[in-house]
Amino acid sequence: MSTGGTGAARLQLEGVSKRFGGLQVFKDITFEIPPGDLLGVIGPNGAGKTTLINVISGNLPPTQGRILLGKQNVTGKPVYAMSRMGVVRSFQQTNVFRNASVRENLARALRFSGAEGGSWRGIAELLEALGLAARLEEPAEKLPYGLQKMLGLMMAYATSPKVLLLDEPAAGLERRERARVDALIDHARNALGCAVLLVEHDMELIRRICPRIMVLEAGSVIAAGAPDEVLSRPDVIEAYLGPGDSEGP
Amino acid sequence: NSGCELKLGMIGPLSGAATSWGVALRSGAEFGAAEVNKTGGLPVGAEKCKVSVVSYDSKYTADGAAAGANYFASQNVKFIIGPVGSPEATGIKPVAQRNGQITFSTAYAKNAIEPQFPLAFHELSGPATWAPPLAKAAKEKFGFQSIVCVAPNDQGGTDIASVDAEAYRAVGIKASEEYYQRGTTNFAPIIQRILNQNPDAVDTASSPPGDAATMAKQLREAGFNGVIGRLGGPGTAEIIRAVGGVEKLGNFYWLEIVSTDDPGVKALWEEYKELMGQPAPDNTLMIPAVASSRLLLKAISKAGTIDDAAKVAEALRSLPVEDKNLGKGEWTGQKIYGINQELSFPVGMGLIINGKTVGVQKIDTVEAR
Amino acid sequence: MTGRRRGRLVGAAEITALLLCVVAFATPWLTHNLFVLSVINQILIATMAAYSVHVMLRMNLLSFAVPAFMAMGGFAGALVAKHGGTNVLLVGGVSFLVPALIALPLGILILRLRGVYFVLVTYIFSEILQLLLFETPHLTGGSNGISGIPAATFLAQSFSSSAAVLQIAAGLALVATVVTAALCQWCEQPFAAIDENETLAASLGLVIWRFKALGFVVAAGLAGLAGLSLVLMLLTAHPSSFSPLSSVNYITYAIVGGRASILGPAVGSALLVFAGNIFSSQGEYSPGFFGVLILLVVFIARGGITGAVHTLWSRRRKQPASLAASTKLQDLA
Amino acid sequence: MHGIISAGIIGIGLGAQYALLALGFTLIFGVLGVVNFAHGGFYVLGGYVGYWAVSSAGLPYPVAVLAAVVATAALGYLFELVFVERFVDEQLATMMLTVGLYLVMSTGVLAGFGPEPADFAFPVTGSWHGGGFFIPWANLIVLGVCVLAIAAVYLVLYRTDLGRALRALADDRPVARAQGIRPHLLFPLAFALATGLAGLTGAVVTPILTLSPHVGDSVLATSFMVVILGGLGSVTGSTVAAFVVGLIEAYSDVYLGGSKGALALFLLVLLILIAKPSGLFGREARRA
Amino acid sequence: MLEIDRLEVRYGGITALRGISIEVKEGETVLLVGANGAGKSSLINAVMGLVPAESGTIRFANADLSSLSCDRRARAGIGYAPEGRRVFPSLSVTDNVLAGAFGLGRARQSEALSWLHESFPLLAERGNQLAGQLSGGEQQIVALARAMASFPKLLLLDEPFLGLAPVWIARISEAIRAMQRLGTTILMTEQMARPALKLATRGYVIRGGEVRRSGPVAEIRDLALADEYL
Ligand SMILES: Nc1ncnc2c1ncn2[C@@H]1O[C@H](COP(=O)(O)OP(=O)(O)OP(=O)(O)O)[C@@H](O)[C@H]1O
Ligand SMILES: Nc1ncnc2c1ncn2[C@@H]1O[C@H](COP(=O)(O)OP(=O)(O)OP(=O)(O)O)[C@@H](O)[C@H]1O
Ligand SMILES: [Mg+2]
Ligand SMILES: [Mg+2]
Repeated sequence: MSTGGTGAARLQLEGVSKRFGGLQVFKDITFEIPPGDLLGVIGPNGAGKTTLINVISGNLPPTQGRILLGKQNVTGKPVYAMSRMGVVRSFQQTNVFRNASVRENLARALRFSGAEGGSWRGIAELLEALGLAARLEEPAEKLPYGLQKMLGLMMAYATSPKVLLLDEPAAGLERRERARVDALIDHARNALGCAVLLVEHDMELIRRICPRIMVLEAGSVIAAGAPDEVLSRPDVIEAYLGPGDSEGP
Repeated sequence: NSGCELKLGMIGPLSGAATSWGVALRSGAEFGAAEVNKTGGLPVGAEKCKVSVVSYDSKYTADGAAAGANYFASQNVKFIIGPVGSPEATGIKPVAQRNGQITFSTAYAKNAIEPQFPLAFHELSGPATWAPPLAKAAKEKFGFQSIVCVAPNDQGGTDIASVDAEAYRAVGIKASEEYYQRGTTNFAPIIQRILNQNPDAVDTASSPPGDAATMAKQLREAGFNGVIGRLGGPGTAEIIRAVGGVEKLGNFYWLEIVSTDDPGVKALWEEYKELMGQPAPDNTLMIPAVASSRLLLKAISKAGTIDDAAKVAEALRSLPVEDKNLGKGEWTGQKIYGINQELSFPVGMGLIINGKTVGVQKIDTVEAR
Repeated sequence: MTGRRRGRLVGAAEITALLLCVVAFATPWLTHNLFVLSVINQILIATMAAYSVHVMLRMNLLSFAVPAFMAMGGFAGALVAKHGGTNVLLVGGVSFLVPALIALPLGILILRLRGVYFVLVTYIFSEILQLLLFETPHLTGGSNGISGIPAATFLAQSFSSSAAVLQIAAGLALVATVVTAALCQWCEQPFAAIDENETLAASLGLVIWRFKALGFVVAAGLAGLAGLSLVLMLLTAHPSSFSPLSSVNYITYAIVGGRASILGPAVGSALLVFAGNIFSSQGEYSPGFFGVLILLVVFIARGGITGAVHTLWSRRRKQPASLAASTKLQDLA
Repeated sequence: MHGIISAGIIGIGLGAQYALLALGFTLIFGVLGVVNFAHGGFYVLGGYVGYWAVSSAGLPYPVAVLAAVVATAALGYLFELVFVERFVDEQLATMMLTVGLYLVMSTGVLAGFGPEPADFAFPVTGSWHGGGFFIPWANLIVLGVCVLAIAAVYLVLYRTDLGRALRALADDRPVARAQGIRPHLLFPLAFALATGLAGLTGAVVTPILTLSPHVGDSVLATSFMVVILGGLGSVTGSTVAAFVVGLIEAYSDVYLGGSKGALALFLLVLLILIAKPSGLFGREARRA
Repeated sequence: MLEIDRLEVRYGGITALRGISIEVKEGETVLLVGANGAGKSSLINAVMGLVPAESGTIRFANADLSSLSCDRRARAGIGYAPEGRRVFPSLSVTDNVLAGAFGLGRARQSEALSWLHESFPLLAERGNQLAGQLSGGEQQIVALARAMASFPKLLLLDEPFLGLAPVWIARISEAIRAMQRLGTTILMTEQMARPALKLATRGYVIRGGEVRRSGPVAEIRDLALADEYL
C-alpha cells in the first residue's frame, strides 16, 4: 500500500458563488477541509451540491470567490489540471467508460492521472473489498448498477487524489454495499491522507462517518457542525429532513 | 478484313454540373465513328478498321482525366477526343504524353496546349483567338464604353474572363472583371456590385449556362438596360428562356464556337439525326468534336497505324484542314500557345438587337493568329 | 504508464496494412498494365487521406478538413520541388510538416468544438483554403495551380514513369501507415476515452486538448502526404484536386472500410476507388452505381467492412477470445 | 446609403431562401440526429417534379408545388423506412446512406431530364419598384412561403404531441417508446416532413434561380452552415442564422466581390463558431 | 392485473431472471426488494417490453403481453419511471411531462399537467427549463411525473427515491399515495426500504433472479430491513 499522505493538501473555499444566468445557485460559500478530514454536505434537491462539486473540480468556473489547494490559488483551473493537482470528483449518476472492461477503466484512471503514487498494487486490496476484483474483464456496461457505481468511485480513488469530491456515492446501493463506501472513504482518508467532501442523502451513512457536516439550502449554508447537533435543529428538519422520520433505508 | 478494331476514347465530365459538355463531345465522336463505319470502316494500311467510341467520366477533375488516360492506355486506346475543361486538360497532358496518347481538348485554359506536349491538340480556338475580333464587332454594333466581365473564380472562369477583358481594353473599352464563387445560386449581390459600377455592358464570359441565365434575368429585373454579352460558353437558349423571351433580353451578343447559321453547319443536325437515329444533343460543342474526330480518323488512315500516336500526330499536322460541314479551316496556335495544334474554323457572333434576333454572323479570326 | 498493457505485439491489422503497402510497391514488377498501376496509385492516395479521417474518427471527430491539408501538403511539396530540391525525403518531409504545423494553432482554436460543430468548422476551413488558393496567385498560381513540377528524385534517381510514381506513393503510404499505427497504438486508451466519455476522461486528469491536438496535427500531416502523392501523380498542383466536397469521398472510404481498425481506410479506399474507376467508364450513370454500392455496403456490412468481418470472425471464435482475456489477469499488481 | 439599403434588401431575400432550405435540414438533423446529405437531392427533385407537373402534365403552378411536396415526402418516407430506420442511432451509417441516396437521386434526375437546365419559370415576374429600390415579386412570394413554413414547423415541433414525441425519441429512444411513442411510425413521418420541405423549397426557388440536375450540391453546404450556425435543432436559431448568413453574404459580395466575399463569409462564420462553440442559439442540455 | 409466470431473462451468457413468478392484483402496490444485481430492474424492464423474455409469460389485464411491443404496452396503460431517471434532456420540463401523456388529447393533458403541478410545484416553477439542466433529484421528480402523466392502470417505478432528500421522499410518497387513491396498481423496486414499505401492500424478496420470500408487507418487513435476504 502506498504511503500517500506526503502530498496531502488542504482544500479551502473563500466566498465562492455560482450563478447560471438569472439563477443564483449558491452564494458566498466558505469552508476548509484539512488533509485526512471529511466534510459531509447535505441539503434538499436542487440546493446546489452537485454544482458546488462542479465548481471545485473545475467543471464550471465560479462566478465569485477563491478556491485554494494548500497555499495555491486554483480558481478557474480546467478540469484536467485540477485532477492532476489531486482534486478529483465522482459523479452523481454512474459514469464509467461503458464500452471498456473494468480493467481498462481502472488502467485509464491510473494512466490519465499520471500520478506517481497510483499503481495496481495500491488499489488491488480495495478492488477486492469492493467486489470488483472478480469482474475485471467484464465490460463495464454489463455490471449491475451497484458495481458500476463502485467502479466509478474506484476510478476516482485510483488517481491518488489529495482532495476527493464524492457526489452521492451510496445512492442506489443496497444496504450492505453502503458499508463498502465507508471502507473506501476510510481508505482515502487514512492511506492517502485525502481531504474528502461527501454529498449524500443517506442520513445513516452521514451520521456514521462524518465528523462534521454542512447543510446547504437554496444556495446558502444554513447550518454547520457535528451531525447530531445539526440534524436536530428545527430549521434543518424543516428544510431537509421533513416532518415524518422517513430517513434511512 | 474484319480483324482490325479501332477504339476512339472520349474523356470528359459525364457527371456533375458540366455533364452536358461531356455528352456533347461523346456524341460528336460517336457520329464521326458512325460515318466511317457506314463506309465499311477506316482504311488503315491494308485493313479496314471498325471504329468504336469508349468514354470515361473524368468528373471535371485533373485526377479523373489522368485516371481516364491510364484506363485507356490499359485498353490500348491511343486517340482521345477530350478532355473538356481546364483542370482536366492540366491533369491529362503529362500522363497522355507519357502514355503516348493523342488528346483533343476543348479547354479554354491559357496553356491548353504547349510546345512540350506535342501529342496534345486543341479542338477549337480559344478566347485569345476569338475575343479580339468579337470585342471589336460588339463595340461596333452597340457602341458601349464600359463593360464588366463576370465568371466563376476558378480556372474555367478566370482564364476566359481575363482574356475577354483584355480584348475589350484593346479596342478602347473600359473593362473590369468580377469573379464569383462556383456554386453560387443566387446572384443578386453580385449583380448589385456590378450595377454599382454603372457599366454600359455586362459579359457573362464562360459562366455555366444556368448561372449566366440567372444573372441575365436578375440584371434585367434590377432594371439594367445595357447590353449583355457572352463571350465564352453556350447557353443562349437558357438565357432567353430565363429572361422571359427575346424582347425582354433587349441587346445581347454571344460567341458561337462555329458559325451555326451556315448551311453546312445546319445540315450537320439533319445528318446526325439520320445516321444516329436520334436528335443530336442541344449543345454546339458537338460540332468541333465531329470535325476533330473526322480529321483524326483521316490522319490515322494516312499514317497507316493504329498504335503509333507520334506518327498520327505528324500526319495530323500535315493534313489540310477541310471539313465537310464546316468548310475550310486551319491549324493555328503558334502565336498564342507556341505550337500550331489548334484546329480553327471561323466562329460566329450571335446578335439580338432591340429585342429582335438578328442571327449568327461569321467572324473571321485571322487577325489574332 | 502503469496498468497499460505493455509488450503487446502489433496487431494483425497493422501488419496486413503494412504488407499491402509493400505489395503495392511491388506491383510494377508484377504488371505493366497502366490502368492497374493508376488505380493502385489512386488507392494509395485515398488510403492516406482516409487515414487522416480515421485518426480523427478515433476521437469521435469527423473532419472535413482533409482536402485543405492535402492542398497544403501538395502545394508545399510542389513549391519545394520546383524551387528547393526534388529529393523525396525533403519533399515528403515538407509536405508532412507544413500542414502539421498549420494544424497546431488551428487545432487549438477549433478542437473545443464537438460533434457537428466540428464537422462544419472543418468543412468551412476547406472552403476557405480553396478560396485562398484562388486569391494568392503569386504563391500558388491561383486558379491555374502550379504545373511543370519536376519529378521527385532519390539518390540520383528520378521517378517520372507511372511505375516510379506509384512506388513513391507506396513508400509514402508505408510511412503513413506506420505513423497512423504508431499513433493509434500509443494513444489507444486516451483516444478511446475521448471517444466515449470526454467529461470522465478529463476528470481523471487526461489533458484532452493535448491528445486532440496531437491527433489533429498528425492527421493533417497524413493528409499532406496524400496531397503530395496526388501532386506527384499529376505533376501538377491544381486547386480542383482539393475541392472541399471531395472530403466526403475520403470520409466515405474511412467509414465504409470500418472505423474500428487501421485496415478500414485501406479496405474502403481499395473497394471504392476501384469501383469508381470501373464505373467511370460507364458514362453518366457512374455516380448512380457508386451510390448503390455505398447503400449496399452500409446496409449489409454494419460497422463498415472490417467491422462486419470482425463481427463474423469473433462470432466463430468466441471461445479463444475469452480465454485470451483471462490470461491477462496476471499483470494485475 | 442607397447601396447599403439595397444590399440589405438582397440579404433578406437570400436569408428567406436559406431559411426555407435549412428548415427541412434542421428537422432531420436536429430532431433525428441524421445528417441528410441527400437534402440537396430532394431540393432538386422537388424542382423537377414541379417542372414536370407544369410542362408535361399541364398543371397550374400551385398544384405543381403541391405535387412536388407530396412526391418528395413520399420518397423520404420510403427511404427512412427501408434504409435509415435500421441505423437510426448510428450517425455515421445514416450519413453514408444519405450520401449514397444523393448520388442515386442525382443520377436518376440526370437520366430522366438530361443535363441541360430545365425550362421552369416562376409564374409571377417583374419587380416592385419604389424609392429607388426594387424587390422581385417572386422574392416576396418566397419570403411569404418561408414565413408560413417556419411558423408551421415551429408549431408542429413545439406545440404538438408529434413534435414533442419526435424530440423525445431523438433524446432517448427506449424510454420514449415506454411512453407509448411509436418510432416506426413517427420517424418516417418526420423524415417525410423534412424532405417534403426540401421539395417545397425546390419547387418554389428553382424557377427563380436555375433548375439543373446539380444545383443541389451547393444547397447542402448552405443548409448545413445555416443549421449549425444557428445551433443544433433550434428552428429559431437556424432561421436567425439564415438571415445572418444572407446579410453577410449580401454585404460582403457587394462590397468585396464574389470570391473575396465568400471568403469573408466563411471567415466570419468560423469566428462566430470559435467564439460560440454551440452555435448562436445552441443550449447545452447535458451536464456533468 | 399483472401475472408473471416463470419468466426468464438473459443477457448473452448471464441469466438475470430464472423463471420468476409474480402477481400483482388490481389496486395493489407491490414492492420488490433485493440486492444490487438481483434482477429487479430486469423484471420491470421485461414487463415494459424493453428487454425480451427468454421464456415464460407476462399477462396484463388478462391479456398476454408477449406479442406486444414496448409502445403498445405503454398505450395499454402501463406507466414507467426507469432506473436512473432518464429524462429527455433536451426537452423542457413541461414537454417531458407531456411526453408522458402522449396521445391523450389536449384536455386530458392539461388536466394531468395541472394535477402534477399541484403535487410538484417544481414542475410549474421550472416548466421552461431544459430537463437536462436540472439537479439529480429534480430530474427524478420529472421522471416520476412523466410516468404518472398518463394516469396509467399499472405504474412501474424503478427506485423512485434514488437520490432524493428525505423531505422530498415524503413528498413523492404523498404523490404515490394519491395515485393509489385513484386506484392505480403499482409495482416498484426500492433500495430505501423503509419509506417504500410504508407505501406497499405486498412485497417480494428477490435474490439471484428468483423469488426468495413473498407476502404482505408486515410479513416481509423485518426480512427486508435485515441483511439476511442477501
Ligand atoms: N447548466 C445549468 N443551467 C441552469 N441551471 C442549472 C444548471 N445546472 C444546474 N442548474 C440548477 O442549479 C440548481 C442546483 O443544482 P445541483 O445539481 O447543484 O443540485 P443538487 O444540490 O446537487 O441537487 P440533487 O440533490 O438533486 O442532486 C438546480 O436548481 C438546477 O436546476
Ligand atoms: N444490459 C445488460 N447486459 C448484460 N448483463 C446485464 C445487463 N443489464 C443487467 N445485467 C445483469 O443482470 C443482472 C440483474 O441486473 P438488474 O439490473 O436487473 O438488477 P437490479 O436488481 O435491478 O440491481 P440494482 O439494485 O443494482 O438496480 C445483473 O447481474 C446484471 O449484471
Ligand atoms: Mg446533485
Ligand atoms: Mg435496478
